[in-house]
Amino acid sequence: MDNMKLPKEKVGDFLAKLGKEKFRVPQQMEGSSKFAPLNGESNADFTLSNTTVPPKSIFYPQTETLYRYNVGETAMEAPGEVDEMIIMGIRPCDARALSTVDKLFTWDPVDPYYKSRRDKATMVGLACQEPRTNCFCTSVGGGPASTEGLDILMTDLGDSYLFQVLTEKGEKICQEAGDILVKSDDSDVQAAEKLHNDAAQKIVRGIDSQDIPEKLPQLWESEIWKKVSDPCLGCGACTFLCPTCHCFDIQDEVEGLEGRRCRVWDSCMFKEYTLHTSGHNPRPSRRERTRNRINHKYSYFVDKFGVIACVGCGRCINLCPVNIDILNILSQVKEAL
Amino acid sequence: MADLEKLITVAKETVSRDDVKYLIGWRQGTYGFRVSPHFITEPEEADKLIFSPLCSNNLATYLTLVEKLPVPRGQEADTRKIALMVKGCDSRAVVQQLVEQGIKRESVIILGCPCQGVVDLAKVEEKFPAGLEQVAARWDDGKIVFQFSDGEKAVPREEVLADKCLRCRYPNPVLADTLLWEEVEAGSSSDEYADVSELEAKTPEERWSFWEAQFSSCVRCYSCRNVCPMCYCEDCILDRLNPTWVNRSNNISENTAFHLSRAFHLAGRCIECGECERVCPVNIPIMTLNRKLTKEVREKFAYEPGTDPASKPLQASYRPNDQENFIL
Amino acid sequence: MKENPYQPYIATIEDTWFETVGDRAVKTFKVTLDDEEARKNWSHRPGQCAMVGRLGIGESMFCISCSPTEGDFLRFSVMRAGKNTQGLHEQEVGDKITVRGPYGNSFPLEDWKGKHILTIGGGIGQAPLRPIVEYVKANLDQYAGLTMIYGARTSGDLCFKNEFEEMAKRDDIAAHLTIDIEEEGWDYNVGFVPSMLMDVGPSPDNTIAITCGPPIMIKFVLENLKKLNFADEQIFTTLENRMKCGFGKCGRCNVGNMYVCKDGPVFSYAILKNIPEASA
Amino acid sequence: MSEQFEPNVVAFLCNWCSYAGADLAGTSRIQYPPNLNVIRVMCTGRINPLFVINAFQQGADGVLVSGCHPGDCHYMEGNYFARRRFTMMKELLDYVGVDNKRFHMSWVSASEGAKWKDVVKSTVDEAKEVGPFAQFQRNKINW
Repeated sequence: MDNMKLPKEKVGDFLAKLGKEKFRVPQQMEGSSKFAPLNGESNADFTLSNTTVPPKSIFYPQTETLYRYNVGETAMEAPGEVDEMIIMGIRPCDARALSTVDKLFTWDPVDPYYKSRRDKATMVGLACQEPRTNCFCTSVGGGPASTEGLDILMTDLGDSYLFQVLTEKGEKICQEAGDILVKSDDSDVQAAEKLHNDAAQKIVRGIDSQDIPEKLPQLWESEIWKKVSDPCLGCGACTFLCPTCHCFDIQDEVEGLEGRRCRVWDSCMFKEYTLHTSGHNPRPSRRERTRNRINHKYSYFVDKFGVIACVGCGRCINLCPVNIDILNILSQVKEAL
Repeated sequence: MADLEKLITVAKETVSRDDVKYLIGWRQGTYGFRVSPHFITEPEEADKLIFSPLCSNNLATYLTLVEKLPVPRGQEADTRKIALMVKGCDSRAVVQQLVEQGIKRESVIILGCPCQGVVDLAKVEEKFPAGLEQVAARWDDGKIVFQFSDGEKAVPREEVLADKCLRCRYPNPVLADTLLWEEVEAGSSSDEYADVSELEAKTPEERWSFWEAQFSSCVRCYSCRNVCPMCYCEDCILDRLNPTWVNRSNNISENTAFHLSRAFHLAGRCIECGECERVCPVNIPIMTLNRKLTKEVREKFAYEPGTDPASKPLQASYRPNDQENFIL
Repeated sequence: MKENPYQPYIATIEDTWFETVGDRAVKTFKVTLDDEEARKNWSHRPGQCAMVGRLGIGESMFCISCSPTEGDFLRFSVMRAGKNTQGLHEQEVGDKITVRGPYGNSFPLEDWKGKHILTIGGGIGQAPLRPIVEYVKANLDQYAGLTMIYGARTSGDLCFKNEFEEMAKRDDIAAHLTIDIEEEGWDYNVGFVPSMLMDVGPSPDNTIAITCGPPIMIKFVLENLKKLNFADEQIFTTLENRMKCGFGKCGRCNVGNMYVCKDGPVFSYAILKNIPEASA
Repeated sequence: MSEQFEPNVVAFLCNWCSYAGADLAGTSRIQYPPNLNVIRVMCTGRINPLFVINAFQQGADGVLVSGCHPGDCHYMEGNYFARRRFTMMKELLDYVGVDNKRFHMSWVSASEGAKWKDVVKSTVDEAKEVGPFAQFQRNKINW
């Protein structure tokens, strides 16, 4: 399909035409930003860089009911099907993160909750033009205009958005939008490509990730783990707000006679994440937990699924209260190798 | 004035002592205005130590954060001291930990750093967007001077200092084994709890809608809990499952219960270092909640935590004539 | 397995009894799945695990402590330790519990045909070994032999004691029971499991050794097996870790790059010794 | 709503004074509102302030904590500690917007059956006045 253009003054029409209730868009909330349904009051903000809370929260919410039941009875009822969604304005790194996590959630057996949401979603990405200081997508296989995991890639051309249609799902959106979208020509694509290249040039941080996956486990007893984890507070900021972190806990919650079994985000940086009932903890201190986090992202996940479970969004660096910097850890790893 | 040379010399001496396990100070972070806690076991590592308006971290939290791992059979427990650099507010945390017997006096060496206030990173980054370049800073007579590679930029302290520092009444360590340089003048700062009063003046409905929005955005990463030097229970109620005090699901009910429990557990213990609010990734004004209780504690019980090593914890003591006009 | 892997089957407790008593009592449950279809489709192999729990309390991972050769039911031996196990201990015959699974790999008993099987268990660690014992017992003609070493702190801490005593009487199976400290009325051996292993002194020829028990016991058992010239490939164990999902999604049970729930729980020592996290 | 709202009030009573006081009110046939769910504890000092939060989470419209008068505690000083705690808890609840009328504390001795009636009446009346609690109870959450 041809590339299309959405004039900025038509964004409102576009949202209305496709059905506002379908959209999940980046929004600035109280003190943070996240993807949320478009409603009367909230406004899509496509100028936001990466949202504080990554869009994984749409597909894999922090709290998700697996099934409901009444205490004392045996019937279980899973929540109903989700409706179709359009995720508009997702950054390429976050989209890549989802296609990374897909590998795990569709690993046998398939996770039905995650999968059904993924199937129902059309991903309209927005190419980055102003990467932030701690963005390093280009080091881990991505880029400010990476198309992986996207159905449409939008590029801000100033007075309009260029829609580069990548999949059938994307095509469907364009067809539905009808004449709200206008045809684009080659010059638009050239302009977009230039913007994409310029953006890639603006990325200042990075690491050569080659060799790391194979060699990381060799540093098991290295001193660096103690050193980098000393300041760690053991909080979940890095993992909860990481777009590829996917660990969860399953809990039964009961109110009166109504109960549910739900899953909630969990973090490998928490003490009780691996704590056995006997009191034994295979990862007793922050050193082991930090080591596991880095190893999982840069080695174990690669062994299992062939990709690094880090997309270089820089959230963990930006949000760490004590400046634990994954790039700094990796460069120490490189030195030690 | 902060004397870096003195600081490094003392740190080297301290960390060379046989009875010192390690020393905790600050060093320049990996980019921009960031600063990271610096753990030192060897004297030469002390050269990286800094003390500047960027050193917000309250290092007292590491006294209680360190895991007590089982001692392998045949080995003896390491009882060496931990040396710690503290600002005025940080020292209050140490004092309160001592008051509560969370730590032992003989297990810490306190190196006091009289402080002229640390910056609020958000305020700084609004003025100077953070780049990769590591920027140092220093105090200079009512101004904060940022040292960029292409020159220095001075900003009036009021514009970039953290709110807690603008109303600071304890710039000098309350307790220290060594004071690294002369005390700074306490200045005329007073604390009228304007932020708290502002909220108090509203109706309950308005207050709830304010907090409802705040608590809803919480992701329960527990940074606020973990960074807090006073949150050091080995078995936190938030982690417990049997009984489950607060469910793990994220919704307004559990989030409110979490925030109220956390705030209440700090009643009469919060030393107002503001770390919880600083570390919150979704910028919940946690101190506005904590300060309500500090205000009440000060007004109703004339108690200020972390100021007197000889005092008793507020909630572990009472006076028969404590006011009780709310009781039916 | 169900379409929604998170949704468990409802099972009814057919029979239940205490193996040991005390604070950390072990209670065994014999359960059958309520759904006939599910019962027909359920197939597990020795070594596999299942998530067992109660609606309203929670679920935990337990090894299935029976062999499919025993019949159309499942057995779980549960030590009372936390919230979920306490919840299970409160259940009696006729009560409903939730079961999902089976999860994980299993002991390659097919590959072991013709070999001599040696199990070395300690305490509740015998539970995952029991299905092997039962399986081999049922197919004894296909194996070169079966030797069991099982110990616990006291005779009161021994699980499946009656079964052992019966087997000890048989000529075609060698069953060695031991307790750590001398006790009045105890007719069997006294001493730690690793030293018992040395006393028995099994030959490594054509033998597979499977061990499970407390970490400290495993450590010395491994040392002693090496002394007896067992090769790494001849030694197997089964691991446990905290688990939530049971099929490689929730993340926590990994040992190095292996998920215990999916790649395990059964590992040969030849594999484990190369994972730094496991050797610790 | 045609039916009058009847609040659900959770009352934590100490075993030695307030519970006995409530008992006395009963045996003396003193009438008081039946909206109370009484939870007996050994001492007000045993009441974790988180019980109050939890009560609200589980659907209480009001909470009452009642114990011995200062100086009368069976355990000498339990109520003094409780007084400090609930002084702060009341302020905290009010500050986040839980109406002051929803949480009360009282001293009721074993002989004060009549006072118990007054305390219950005013607690229930105030909870009625502010209506059903609709802030952070669990059943408000859409599972």
